[in-house]
Amino acid sequence: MRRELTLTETPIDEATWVAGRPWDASNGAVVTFSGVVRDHEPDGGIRALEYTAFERMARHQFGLLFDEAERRWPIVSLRLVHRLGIVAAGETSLWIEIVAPHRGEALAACGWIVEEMKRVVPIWKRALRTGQSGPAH
Amino acid sequence: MRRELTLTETPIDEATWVAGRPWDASNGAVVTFSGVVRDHEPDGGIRALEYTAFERMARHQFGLLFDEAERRWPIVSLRLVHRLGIVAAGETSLWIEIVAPHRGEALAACGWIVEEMKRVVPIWKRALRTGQSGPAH
Amino acid sequence: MTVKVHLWSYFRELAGCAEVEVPMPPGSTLGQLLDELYLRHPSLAAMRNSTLVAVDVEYQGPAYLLQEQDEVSLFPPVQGG
Amino acid sequence: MTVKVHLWSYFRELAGCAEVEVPMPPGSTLGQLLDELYLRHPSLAAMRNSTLVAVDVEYQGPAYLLQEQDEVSLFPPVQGG
Repeated sequence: MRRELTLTETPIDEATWVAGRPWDASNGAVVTFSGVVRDHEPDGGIRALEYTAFERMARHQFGLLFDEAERRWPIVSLRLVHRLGIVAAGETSLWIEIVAPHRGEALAACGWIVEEMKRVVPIWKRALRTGQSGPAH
Repeated sequence: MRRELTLTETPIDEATWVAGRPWDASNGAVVTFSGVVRDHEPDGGIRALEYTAFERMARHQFGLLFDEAERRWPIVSLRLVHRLGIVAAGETSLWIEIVAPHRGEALAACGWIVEEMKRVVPIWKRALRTGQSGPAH
Repeated sequence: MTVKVHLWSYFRELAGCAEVEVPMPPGSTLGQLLDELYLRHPSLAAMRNSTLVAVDVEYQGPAYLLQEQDEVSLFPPVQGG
Repeated sequence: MTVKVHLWSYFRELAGCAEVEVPMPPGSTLGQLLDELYLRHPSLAAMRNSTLVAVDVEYQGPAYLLQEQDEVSLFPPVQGG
């Protein structure tokens, strides 16, 4: 399985990532997931989220997840990009692309990666609320 | 729900479609699926697939599926592009993008649309095999 | 009445034509039309169990009562994507 | 031995620091380290049930036997994505 993990403070330009897809014509399905910062949560307006990470452990835990995903599904390529630092509402904080022979595998692996990531990868966010200059939990 | 259906003989440039996403910052999840023509099937090499459609009925049946998807999930935007005519191995024959508040909804809707499409939308394909100049089933 | 039947995909090659006109008595059902069609085109009868049938752009079952001007479509299982 | 404990996310604000050094007898477990740490930082003890604990970059449970040079990390539930 080809794998690529990017943790970055730079905005994620999805079209550029898509255009750079490592292609292999033997494979039939590509699923992408983009998590975008919402401009509101149940408890109020959001102007941005600030993401912090224990980066060395985050990379290691992503690596373990990728290993397990590879054991579970015949994935050909897995690329994951996570923003760190301040991400404005409307911007993409997470982008995942999975290439696999068939769509069922790619969809299942994509959902599983996001779910597990939210359980074990040490990244945290705090909301920067509208009408507020400082951060809040 | 915003909806857009495109049946086209022109190659699908995914990066262009992604760049043209109708954005609404209140929404948190975008899932895309690309079906790519494989260069082989269990019974041999493939150089292209030729897609034909009963186009008027295909548009109507896609419309019914979109209606039903909208009833089942809080989808904000659904864009679907299907190639017709000859699609070379390695090219995208189907591209779907679903924007929804949360990833579970977007992933579920995406899988459902492809599955139902393969059951009711009158589009057919025939393989153009490697080392063969004419079409074959 | 005369019912126009459109064939799609490789059903055109099986039948040797893309469109067939079948005269039917008023009040006939879609099932009766298919019986008549299969008598005329036995090559299509062989595919009967995997054939999808639509009137205009909607799927219909054999009990559907045919109307004047209805256009019927017959095709093999769909395979988009 | 002295065990270095790193705090992450808002645990730094709760404790008022990013890193704590805790002297422990050789042969201590991770659970014993946490007991000692919570005595010194009661604000962290309040979060005990939702605290994740790692040694270096691996999650570990309270029975883990601490080694010289181990660096421990404590943090609240993760929230990436």
